Amino acid sequence: MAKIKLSEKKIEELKDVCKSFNNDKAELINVLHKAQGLFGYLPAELQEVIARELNISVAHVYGVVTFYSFFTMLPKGEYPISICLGTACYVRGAEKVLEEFKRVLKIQVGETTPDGKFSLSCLRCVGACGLAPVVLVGEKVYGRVSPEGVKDIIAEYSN
Amino acid sequence: MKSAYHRLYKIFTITHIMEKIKSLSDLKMLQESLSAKINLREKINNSDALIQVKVAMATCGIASGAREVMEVFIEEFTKRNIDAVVTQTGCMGYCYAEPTVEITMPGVEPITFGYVDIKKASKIIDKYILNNELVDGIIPVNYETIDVQ
Amino acid sequence: MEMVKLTIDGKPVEVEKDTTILKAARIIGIDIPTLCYFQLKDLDIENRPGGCRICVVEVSGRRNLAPACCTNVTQGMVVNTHSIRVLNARRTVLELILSDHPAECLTCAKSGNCELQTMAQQLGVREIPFQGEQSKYRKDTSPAIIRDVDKCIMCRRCEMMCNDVQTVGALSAVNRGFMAVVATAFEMNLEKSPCTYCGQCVSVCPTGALTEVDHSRNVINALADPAKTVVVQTAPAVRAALGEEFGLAPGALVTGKMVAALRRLGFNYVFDTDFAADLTIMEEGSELLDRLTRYLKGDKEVKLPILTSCCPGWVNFFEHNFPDLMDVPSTAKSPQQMFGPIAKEYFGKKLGIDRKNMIVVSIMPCLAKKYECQRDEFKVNGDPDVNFSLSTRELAHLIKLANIDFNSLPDEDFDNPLGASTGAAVIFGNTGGVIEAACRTAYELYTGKKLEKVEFNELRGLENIRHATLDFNGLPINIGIAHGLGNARKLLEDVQAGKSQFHAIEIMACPGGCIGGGGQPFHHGDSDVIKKRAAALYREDDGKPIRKSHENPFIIELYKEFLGKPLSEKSHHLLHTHYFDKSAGTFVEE
Amino acid sequence: MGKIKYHILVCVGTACQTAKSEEILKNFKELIKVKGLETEVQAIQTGCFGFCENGPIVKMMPDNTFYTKVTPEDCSEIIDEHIINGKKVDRLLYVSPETKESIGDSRHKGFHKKQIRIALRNCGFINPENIDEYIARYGYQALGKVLTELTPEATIEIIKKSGLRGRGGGGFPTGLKWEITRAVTSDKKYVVCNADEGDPGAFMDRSVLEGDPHTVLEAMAINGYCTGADQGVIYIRAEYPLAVERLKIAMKQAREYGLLGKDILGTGFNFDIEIRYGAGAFVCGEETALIHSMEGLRGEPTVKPPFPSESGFFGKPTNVNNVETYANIPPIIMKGSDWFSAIGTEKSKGTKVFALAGKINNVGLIEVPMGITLREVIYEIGGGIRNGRKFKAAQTGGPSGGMLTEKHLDTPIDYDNLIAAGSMMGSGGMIVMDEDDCMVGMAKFYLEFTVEESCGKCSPCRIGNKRLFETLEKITQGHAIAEDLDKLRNLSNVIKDTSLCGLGQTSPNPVLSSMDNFYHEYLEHVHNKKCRAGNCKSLMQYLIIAENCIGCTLCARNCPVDAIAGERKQAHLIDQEKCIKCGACMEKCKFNAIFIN
Repeated sequence: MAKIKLSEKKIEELKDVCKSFNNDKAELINVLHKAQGLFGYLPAELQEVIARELNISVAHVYGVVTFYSFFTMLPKGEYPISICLGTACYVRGAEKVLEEFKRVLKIQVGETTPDGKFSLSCLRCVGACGLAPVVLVGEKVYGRVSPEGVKDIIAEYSN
Repeated sequence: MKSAYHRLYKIFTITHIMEKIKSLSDLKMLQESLSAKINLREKINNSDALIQVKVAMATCGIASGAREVMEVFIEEFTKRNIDAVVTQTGCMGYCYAEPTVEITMPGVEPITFGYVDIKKASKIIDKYILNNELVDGIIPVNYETIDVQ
Repeated sequence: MEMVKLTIDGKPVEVEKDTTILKAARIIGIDIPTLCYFQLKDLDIENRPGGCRICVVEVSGRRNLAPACCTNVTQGMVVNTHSIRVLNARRTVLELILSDHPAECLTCAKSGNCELQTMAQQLGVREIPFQGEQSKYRKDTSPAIIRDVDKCIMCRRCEMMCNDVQTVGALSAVNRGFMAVVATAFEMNLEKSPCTYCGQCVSVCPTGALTEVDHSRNVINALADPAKTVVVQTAPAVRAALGEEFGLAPGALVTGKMVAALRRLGFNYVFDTDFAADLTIMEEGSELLDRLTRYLKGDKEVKLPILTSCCPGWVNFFEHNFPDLMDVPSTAKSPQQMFGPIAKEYFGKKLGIDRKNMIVVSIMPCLAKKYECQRDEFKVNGDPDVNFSLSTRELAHLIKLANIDFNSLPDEDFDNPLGASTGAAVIFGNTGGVIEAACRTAYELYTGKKLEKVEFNELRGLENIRHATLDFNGLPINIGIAHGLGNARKLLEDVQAGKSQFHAIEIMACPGGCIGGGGQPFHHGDSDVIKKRAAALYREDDGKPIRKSHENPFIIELYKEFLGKPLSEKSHHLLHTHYFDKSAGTFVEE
Repeated sequence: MGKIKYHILVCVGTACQTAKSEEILKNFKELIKVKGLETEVQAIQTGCFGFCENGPIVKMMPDNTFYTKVTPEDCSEIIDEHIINGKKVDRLLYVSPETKESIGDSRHKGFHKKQIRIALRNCGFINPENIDEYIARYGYQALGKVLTELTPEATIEIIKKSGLRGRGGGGFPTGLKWEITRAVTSDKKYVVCNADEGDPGAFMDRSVLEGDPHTVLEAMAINGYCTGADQGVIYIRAEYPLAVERLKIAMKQAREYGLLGKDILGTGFNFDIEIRYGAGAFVCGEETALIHSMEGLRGEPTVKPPFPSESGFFGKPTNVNNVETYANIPPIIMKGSDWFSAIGTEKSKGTKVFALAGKINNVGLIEVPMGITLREVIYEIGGGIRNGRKFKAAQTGGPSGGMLTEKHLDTPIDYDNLIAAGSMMGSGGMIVMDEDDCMVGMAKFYLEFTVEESCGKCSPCRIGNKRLFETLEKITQGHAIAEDLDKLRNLSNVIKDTSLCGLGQTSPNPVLSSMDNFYHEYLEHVHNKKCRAGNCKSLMQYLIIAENCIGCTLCARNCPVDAIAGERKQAHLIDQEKCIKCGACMEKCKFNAIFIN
C-alpha cells in the first residue's frame, strides 16, 4: 500500500469529525460516512486516525470498511459512474449498459480510467426503478439509458 | 441548481413561529385552523381559491427533472402574475411517468399530468391553466386514499 | 435452578435451563461434532458464533436445522442429532468448507493436528463434489507467526482470542461474503500490526491458517555443524506439556526424558531456563525492593507498582498500547534473554568459546520468544544472544524426526552450571508463579527473616485478575496478578488513571501463564489440560530441595565470580533492557 | 378561465387500446369537429384507470361521469346526450358489483378502486417538509389519542386486533412484537425503524420517508409509549439522501412543536429519535445484523434467541419495525382495528405496497388490499406487459422470494399464499418478467446478488451460495451435466436448512422456485444447450445468411473484436471463437442477413 501522508490540517479536520460524535466507537459508521464525504475515500492512514480517536483497533475499522459496499478505499474518478444493477434495471437491460461502459471506457468495475476522469462501479437500486435502467454520474441520475446512449453520456463529460 | 432548490425550501416551508403544542386539544385546534386555511385555498367550489400545483419530488421525480419543472412553474407564475400555490410533495406512485404534476384549478377536480418536462410545463400553463384545454399525458388517479379521521 | 426435560436421540435427559443442546447431549455421551465452537471453561473463554453450521441437529417442530452449540434446550424438546437430513446437511456443509480449502494436507504444518482434517475423516468425506473459485490470499510470515489465510474457515476463534481475550486487536474479520476472512488491517503483514506474538491465535486455530514459524531446520543445521557449540535452554512450562505430544496424560512431568532427548539430539550442553529464572528473581526482586524502599522513604521519583517483564508478549503489548507507562515495568530481561548473555559472555568465555561459535537454542512454550530473541537490542554485533527459539511443539517434532522413542528414555539431569535451578524458578510457568518466586526472595531479603512457608496459595489459581496482600513483617505488600492481556489492560488502565493500589503486578500474556502459551501442544479447548500442567509445575516445585532463587548455589557463585551483585553495572549491561514506543501507526506519523 | 367546458378523457391503456379505444378517440374528435364544438369540448387520451375489465373507459370532465365498455359506435350518443342534452347515458354507467347500482360519479364511495392508500395516504398529497400539512390531515392525533386516552396495553391490543403484520418481509404480528418488548423489564429500551431497504427493486420505504416522514415519527413515538422506550433510532440507507434530509426537517419541526422531546403534549411522555446510517449491506435488513451495524460493527447477524426484544441495541430490549409497518399505525389508532381488519384476507390484514417494476407498462408504486390477485395487479393496475409481450413470471420477495407464474395469476396475494407458492411477501418488490427473460438467468442474477451480499459469517451461505451461483453459471454457459441439477437442488435445500439468518435461509428460493416452475428451461440449457429466451450469451450464435449478405462490409467494420471476415461484395462469415456476442453487427446490417441461432 502506498504511503500517503495526510496533511496536519486534514488530520485535524478528521479529529473534529470524530469529536463531533464524542469519539464514541458506536458511531464508527457515521464517522466513516463523514470522513468519506470529506476525503472522497477512506485510505489506510485515515482509518488509522479514526481508530486512534475512537480507541478501537485499526483492524476493526478496516473490518467495518470492507464490510459495507458504500465505503471505498480507492479514490474515484473525477466523474464516478455507477450503474444500477437492481432487479428492475437488470430486467430492463442494465447489464448491456454496463458492458458498453466497460467497452467504451476500457476499464473494469472498480477501476478508474488512466486519466483519472471516470471510474466505474455498480450499485443496487437507487429506488428510481421507474426510470430503469439507471446510471449515475456523480449525483446526476440518467434514466432509461440504452447501450447506444452510453457514448453520449461519456461525451458530456469528456471535455 | 442547489441554490434554487434551497430557495424553494424557504418559500414553501413553515414561516410562522412554531410554539410547543401543549395538549391534545391544542393539537386538535391547530388541526382545525390549518385545514380551514388549506380548504380555503383548495376548496373545489370556492371561486376565490387559488390554483394549486403540486410537483412530485421524490427521488424518481427529481432524477427526472422535477426540480427544474417546479422552477418553471414558479417563474412563469411570477412573470405572468398568476396567483397560484406551488408546492412539492412526495411520490404519487407513477414512476413510469415522472415527473408528475398535479394541478387543481378552482372548482375542478385535480388533474395529474405525467411526463412533464420544462416544455410541457409551459404548455400546461398556456393550455390548461389559462385556457382549460387539456394536454396529453393525463394520468387518471386510480387509487383511493383513506381519510385518517 | 429450573430444570428442563428433553429427549436427544431417544434418550431422555434433564438439564438446567439455559443449557445448550450441545452440552445437554454431551452429558449423556452424545458427541455432536463442532468446528467453530470453542471453549476454555475454567478460563471463561468461549467462542460461539454459530458460524460453521457443522453442529446442526434436527429439532421436532422446527422448520430448519438448529445449531446445537447455540440453541438452548426447551421443555419437551425432541432432538435428533444424526437423522438422514442432519447427516446430509452436515456433510454437505463440510464439503462446502473443503471446497474453499486448499488440499495441501500432505505438507501442511497442521496436518495430524488439524480439526478440519479430523472432521473430514469423522464424517467420511471421500470427495469434494463442489468445484469452484477458491480464496487466494498472500501468505504472511512474521518473526513468529505465519498466516496462511487461504486456510481460514472463518471460525473466528483467533479473532475472539485476539480481541475479546487479549484486546490486542491485530486481527479482525474483513471483507464480506465469499471473500470474508480473518486478517489484519489492510491485510498488511502481522509484523506491521499491533500483534504481540502471544500466539493465542495459533493455539486455537483449528486449521493451518495460523501456525508458528518453524526454526527446527536452523537448529538441525547448527547441530550438524562441528564448528558450533550448541547450547539449549528449556523453559519451565515445557516439561509439563511435552509429554502430551507423545501420548502421555496432560500434567505428566517429563523433565528427565526431555533432557535425555535433547542430549540425544546432539546438543552440547543441556541447560535450563529455570537457572535464568532464578537470576531474574535476583534482579527483578532487587529492583522491586529498591523501588519499594525508596518509595517508602518518600522518594517522589520512584514509581510503583513495579510490573514484571519476563513475558515478551506482554512487553510487546505495553510497547504498543501503554507507551506512557514504559518506566513502570521492571527493566529486567526475560529469563530467555538473561540466559543468552550468561551463556555466551560468561559460560562461553569460561570455556574459551567465541560467541560466534556458540549457538544458543531455547525451547519455549511461547511464540513471542521467537520475536524476542531477534530484537536488535538483544544482539551483539549482529549476533543474537539467543539464536533460535523453538516451541514445545517444534521440539516434539524434532524428537520424532530423530527417531527417538521418547517414552522409553531414561530420566537425565541438566548440565551444570546453567542447569541448576530452584523450585521458585519452576513455577515461573504458571500465572502467579513469577510473583510468588519473587516474594519468596524479597521477603527474606527485606525482612531478613527466614520464610517458613514458601507457598503463597493466595497468589495461585486461574481467576482472571487476582490480588493479595502479603505481610512483610508488618508491611502490607499489595500484589496484583493478571493473565491474558485483556486482564492486563484492565490493571494497566488503573495504573494509568493513578487508581492502582498495588506495589507489584505480575502479568503474563497467555491465559494460565506460560503453561497455556502459544507454543504448547494444542489443548483443543480442554481447560483441564491447562489446569493439569499448572499442577505439575507446583508438584515439581514441591519436590525441589531448594525453593528460593537466592539460595541457588550456582546463582550465588555467578554473582561472586562474574556479576558482583544484583543491579550491578555488569548486571545492568547484561541482564537489563529498555523499551520502545511502538504505538505510532503504520501509516500516520505524529 | 378558458372556454372549454367539457373534456372527454379516453383511456388508451393497453387493455382499452386492444378494445378499440383509439378508434373511439378518433370518433370523438371527428364528431366534435362535425358538430362545431371545438371551442367548448376537447377529447383527449389518458392513461390506464385500472378498470381494464370494464374497458374501454371514457371519463367526462368536469362532472366525473365514468362510462364503461364504450364502443366506437357509442360516441355520437355520448356527444348528443351528455354534452348537448346534459343527460347521462345510463346504459354505459359503471354498475357497482356489490350494490348493482349505477354510479355516475367516479368520486362516489361505491366506486371501488383496486388501490387503497393507507401507508401512502399522504404521499403525493402533502408537502413532506411542512408539518402543518401533516397536522391538517390529522397528523399526530393518533399519538395524542394514545397518550391521553389509552394505556399502552390498550394500544397494543388495538394493534394486535387489527391483524397488522410486519411489512419488512417476515410478516410477524406487529402487536405481539410490541407486547413482547413491553414485557421485558429494563432501565432502557429502544424502538428502531428499519429503513435499510435493501431489496433491489423495492422502494416503498424510501417513498414513505420522502413523502410522509411524520407518519414514521408519530408511529415510533406510539411504539415507544407502548413498549416503554424513550429513544427511537432510524436506521436508514445512506443511499437515500433525500429521505434523510426530509426526516431531519421533520424531526426538527416535530421537536419545535413539542411532538418529540420531553413532556409530549403535556402528558409527561418523553421520546426522541436519532438517525443512524447504513452503508450498503443487504444483510442489515435482518434485525440482529441491523443492530450490530447501529453499534458501529460489521453487520453480521447472530443466532436468535436472544431476540432483540430481550437483548438488542447496546444489549437493551429493542423493538424493530420497518417503515411501511409504522406508516400503518396512525390510521389504525385513529380508525380502529375493525376498520383495518375488514381489509385484506383472513390472516393478512390491510394493504401492501408493491414496487411494480420490470416488463410492465405502469412501473410504479401501488398500494393494494391483501388478497388482490396477481392478474389484477399486472393487467388492471400495471397496465399489462410492455410491448404486448407475454407474461412469464413475477418475482416477489426480491432475492429471498420466488417466481409466481401464470398458474398463480388468480391466487389471492397474501403472506401465506405466497409462501405456499414458493415465494414470499418480502418487502414488496414485484418484478414482472416476460418471455424474453431466461429463468435460469434470473436465478443466476439473484444468486449473484446474494453472493455479493452474504455477510460471510456462516459457511453454507458464504460458500454454498457461491457454489450455487457457479453451478448456475455453468448451466447458462452450456457446460453443465444432468448431475449438476441434482446437486443444485440438494445444495439449495441444505443452504435453506442450515444457514444462520434469513438471508441464507431464503437465498436459494429463486433457484428452487425457478426449478419448480421452469424445469424444462433448465433441461433445455443442460441437454440441448439452448436458451429459449435468448438471454444466455454463451448459448447464442450470431450467424450470417449467405444469400442475404451483399458484402457491404459494414458489419465487419463495426465489429469491436474483428470477428467478421469477408471480401467486399462477397458473403461474410463470423468467427464464433472471437465473437463476443455484442450484437453490433446485427444492428448495423441493413439487409437482415444476420440472425441469432
